[in-house]
Amino acid sequence: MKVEEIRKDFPIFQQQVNGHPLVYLDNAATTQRPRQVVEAVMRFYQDANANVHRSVHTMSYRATELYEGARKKIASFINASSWREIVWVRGATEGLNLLAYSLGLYHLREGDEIVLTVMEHHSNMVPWQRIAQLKNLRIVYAGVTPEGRLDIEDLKAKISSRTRLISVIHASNVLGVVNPVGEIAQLARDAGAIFIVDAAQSAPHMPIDVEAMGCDFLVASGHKMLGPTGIGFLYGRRERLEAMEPFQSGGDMIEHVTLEGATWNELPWKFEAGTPNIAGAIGLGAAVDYINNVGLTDMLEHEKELRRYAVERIRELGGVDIYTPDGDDVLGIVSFNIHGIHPHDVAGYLDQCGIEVRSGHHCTQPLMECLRIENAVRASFYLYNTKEEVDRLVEALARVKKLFRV
Amino acid sequence: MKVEEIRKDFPIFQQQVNGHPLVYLDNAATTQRPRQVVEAVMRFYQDANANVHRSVHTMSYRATELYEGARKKIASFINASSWREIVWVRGATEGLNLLAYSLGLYHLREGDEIVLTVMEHHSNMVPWQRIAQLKNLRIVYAGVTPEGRLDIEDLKAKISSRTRLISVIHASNVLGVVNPVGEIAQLARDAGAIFIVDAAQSAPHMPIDVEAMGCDFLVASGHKMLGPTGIGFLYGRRERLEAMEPFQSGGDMIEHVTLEGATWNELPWKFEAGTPNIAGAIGLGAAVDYINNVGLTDMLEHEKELRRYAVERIRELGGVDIYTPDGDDVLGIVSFNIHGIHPHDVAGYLDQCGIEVRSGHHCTQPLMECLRIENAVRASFYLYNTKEEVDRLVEALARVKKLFRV
Amino acid sequence: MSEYDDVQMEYILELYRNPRNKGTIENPDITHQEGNPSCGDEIRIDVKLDGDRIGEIKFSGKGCAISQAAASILTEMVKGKTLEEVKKLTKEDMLKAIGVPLSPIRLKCGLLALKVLKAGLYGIKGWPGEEE
Amino acid sequence: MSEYDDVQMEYILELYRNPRNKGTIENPDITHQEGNPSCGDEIRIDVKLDGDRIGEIKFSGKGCAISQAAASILTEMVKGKTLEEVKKLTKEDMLKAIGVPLSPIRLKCGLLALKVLKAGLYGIKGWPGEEE
Ligand SMILES: Cc1ncc(COP(=O)(O)O)c(C=O)c1O
Ligand SMILES: Cc1ncc(COP(=O)(O)O)c(C=O)c1O
Repeated sequence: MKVEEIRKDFPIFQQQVNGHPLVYLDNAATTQRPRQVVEAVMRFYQDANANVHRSVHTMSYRATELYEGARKKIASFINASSWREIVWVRGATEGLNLLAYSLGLYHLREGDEIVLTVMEHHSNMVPWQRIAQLKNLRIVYAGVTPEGRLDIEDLKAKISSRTRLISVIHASNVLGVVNPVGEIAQLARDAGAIFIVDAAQSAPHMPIDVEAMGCDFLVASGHKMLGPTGIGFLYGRRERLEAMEPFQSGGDMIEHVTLEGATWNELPWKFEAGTPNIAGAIGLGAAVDYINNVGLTDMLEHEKELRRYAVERIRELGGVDIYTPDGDDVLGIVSFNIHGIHPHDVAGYLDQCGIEVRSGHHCTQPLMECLRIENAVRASFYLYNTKEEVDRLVEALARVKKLFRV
Repeated sequence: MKVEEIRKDFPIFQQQVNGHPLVYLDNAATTQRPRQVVEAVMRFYQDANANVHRSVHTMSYRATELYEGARKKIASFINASSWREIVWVRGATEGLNLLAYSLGLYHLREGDEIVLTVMEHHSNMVPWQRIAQLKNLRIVYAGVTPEGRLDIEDLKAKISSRTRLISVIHASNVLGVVNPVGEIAQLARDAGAIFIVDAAQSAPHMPIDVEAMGCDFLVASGHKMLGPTGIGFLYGRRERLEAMEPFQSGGDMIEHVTLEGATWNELPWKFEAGTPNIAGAIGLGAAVDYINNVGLTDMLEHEKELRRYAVERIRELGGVDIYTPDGDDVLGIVSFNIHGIHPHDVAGYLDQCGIEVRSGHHCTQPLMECLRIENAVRASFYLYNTKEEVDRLVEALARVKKLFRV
Repeated sequence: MSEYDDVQMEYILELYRNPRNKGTIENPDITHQEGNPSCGDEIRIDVKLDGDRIGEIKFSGKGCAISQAAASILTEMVKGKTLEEVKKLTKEDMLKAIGVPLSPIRLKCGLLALKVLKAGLYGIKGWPGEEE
Repeated sequence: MSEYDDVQMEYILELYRNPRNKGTIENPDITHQEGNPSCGDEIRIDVKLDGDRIGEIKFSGKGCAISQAAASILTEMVKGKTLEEVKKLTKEDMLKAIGVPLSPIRLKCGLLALKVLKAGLYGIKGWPGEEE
């Protein structure tokens, strides 16, 4: 993989931040966009800008072709059996809310149980908590092992005859570990439960095959995979989507409306109410093209290598806790704390050096509680990061330790 | 207003469509974007691209400043008393779904009545129908008068002691008429009902003052007012928003999360779950700047003038039904049918001439039923349209009449 | 050249104003109705089988000149054909039968009748050829 | 020059490690706790009034060096002041009292204590000066 060539596609790396060349290591929050993505968005606005589906005119036709073409790219990116199984949403959060509302309000019943894990992002926890409260459902959580992996035995123990739904983070945004979703899919099938995968952190970094995985639903966010903000996708197995009630309603998703009620459009439009983020979808299609061109497998190897190198060098500093486990099942994320320095102070200092990392609870307060911390520093890598950038990170960490006399 | 100058800001008008210069008259579906908007989006991606709120680093700070700055522009655009009353949504449809879910699930009770009108867009009808079914609410509809205006006497008659919510389209996307929302706000207050205004078709074209109007909530879509796709806003009176339960949940909208439940962030973030459409919000801010620069009052006069001219000339053709009433309370929209030609055939022919209009039911099937039609042709104007374009429209209509021998 | 060419239009208009096989069948073996939600056009097709062949076929519904003319053409075309033969009919076959070149935006109008017929006969959903 | 300048840091660090007025008050007249949801920092301030003046004041909670140092500085600063005087304290007053120039991303850390105090005393929500 030619990282130097790749970096040329990202004009943002010509920036200085606080007087230093930008080192962007907050990719698990959101990634940068290559010019190919921004240009696809611009081209849409300049050549084909119109609303989709509704109007009998050439502009609308062009917009619809681009928009539905992008959907097909997503379908093949995750090996869905049809583009009808891809629903555009704002991001992973909206995808999970769609599922919580539609399944929760219409398909789950009092006493039904939902299995989650304590390492879920708030987006895969709070929507279920709220629907559980409305409908008197019960949520049970599988724990994590001391070394920071999903406790699969605990998850098995949490599945009961009342389990109707299992929803699991594919790759943890804090620990970086990839959970064994294929195995969990089998457990779900055995239990007759719906299985949902939160792929917000995996889809950008590793090949996904929903057919092989055997999940019923999967969500991801475009802005975490080189795409624009405000767009993401929900994959749903066709039979599941057919049987499911819509989430939002309004224009486009209807077949026929009277004052008394309405019938629904075909898949996937049944789940897409109102004018969608057309430019966003087209941009995400371009992002997927970009990723396919580079090659996910190479990207993954590169990011894991950066993680291994970073973990090694950070560990050498001494006086650090690293929460990310070691292993080949861990993506390009390292979360850590330096003894005696609050993570915000670390992040704030790094920022002064032009190095952007995340500090905080990473929208995973329950996981933080498990790890017995309040928050942590996180560096997360993507295709355009380099070993030299890791070196700059580590050198800055050494300086902040000196500054804080720890 | 210097239309020729304005047109230079819209590169799309350099296009040919089917061999003719583009005449874009489908503005009620979506508008074109000036380069200032597209450039604001690009600049964000190139200079400040990061996630908002969450990270302690300069990139994130820049993104947050731009994003929250755009919110303030919206607040002053509609004269909200605080930026905390502006919630970003995908568009009017999501705004109305947010209200239907949050108010419907948590605040309305069996037997409560909702007053709508038969001229609502599906987006302000179907969400209420669905929540009414879930919660056993009753929906009543105010009708339209024969000349195509809201029947305000009928609306008064539909308000009862059980009325809890009134939701009304501000300007009809088919008829172009502006409804007397100030008067309805007073009726709602007298009835102790929540009052919602669907401003999708008004906010882009006429000054809005939510304080003077006296509504509780108001929604609009960015893509109908020169902004990007995938972004819009919900205004909510502060006390209402404070008292209301969130809609979607997940990252950003929480204060504290445990395995048992969560508490909510401050306004407006309580209603914004997950990574928002940051670039979209910034682009919509730029669109509002553009509109403010041109001046809404001048725009409105220009568009009304085009409507008057178009109605006059279309009427002269003979053999047409025009559904848009005459009057100063009508925006730049004209909906019509030519006797003996299906509206799709009209729109299809116009498209061959490079003229883009909409044909169909315009997401208002119940209104179509009222008008005793299935669908109609609609031409809708915006600041960049000209009288010459209306002439081209009318000449093409004359030709299609000849072709169809009517 | 397009569907709005004067001569081409003549042909479409003639079928629009005087369609073949317009109407309904009492006690049909197969009846199916479907619309195009984005425009409101709807077509219903009734079929009476003759063994494994299309015996009688009628269409009803509403729509633009092109969708109605296409329904007329399709019903003429499949009369007497076996179900196997009809199943093999492609999007391209239909467009060829219409004869008039359609601009991309009108393809759905031209293909609606075929979509309805296939959905009625075999439960095939979606526009022909669109599913992969 | 910034909060990470060596000399400046000395001052912040000293207050972070040895804050003044850290703790809680039994039976306080006013107690208020608030956090910064985006980072998880939380500060609680307890006040015992002396007429219309701040008598005793203590803070507790958790957070970064800057938020903790700022809380220490603020509590020192307002002790003995009247409620009217405290109400007039602006964002700028607070930043000046901190002395160390904060980069924009750390403003919230530096202002959290003032926010909590104002919310506790007057129910003023939001960051000072941010509301219009
Ligand atoms: C694992 C995981 N799930 C869900 C989300 C939510 O994604 P978004 O904010 O794009 O909706 C994130 C990102 O913050 C994440 O890391
Ligand atoms: C009056 C009215 N309300 C609501 C909508 C829905 O807007 P959107 O599709 O942007 O959500 C529209 C536009 O189609 C409209 O015209």
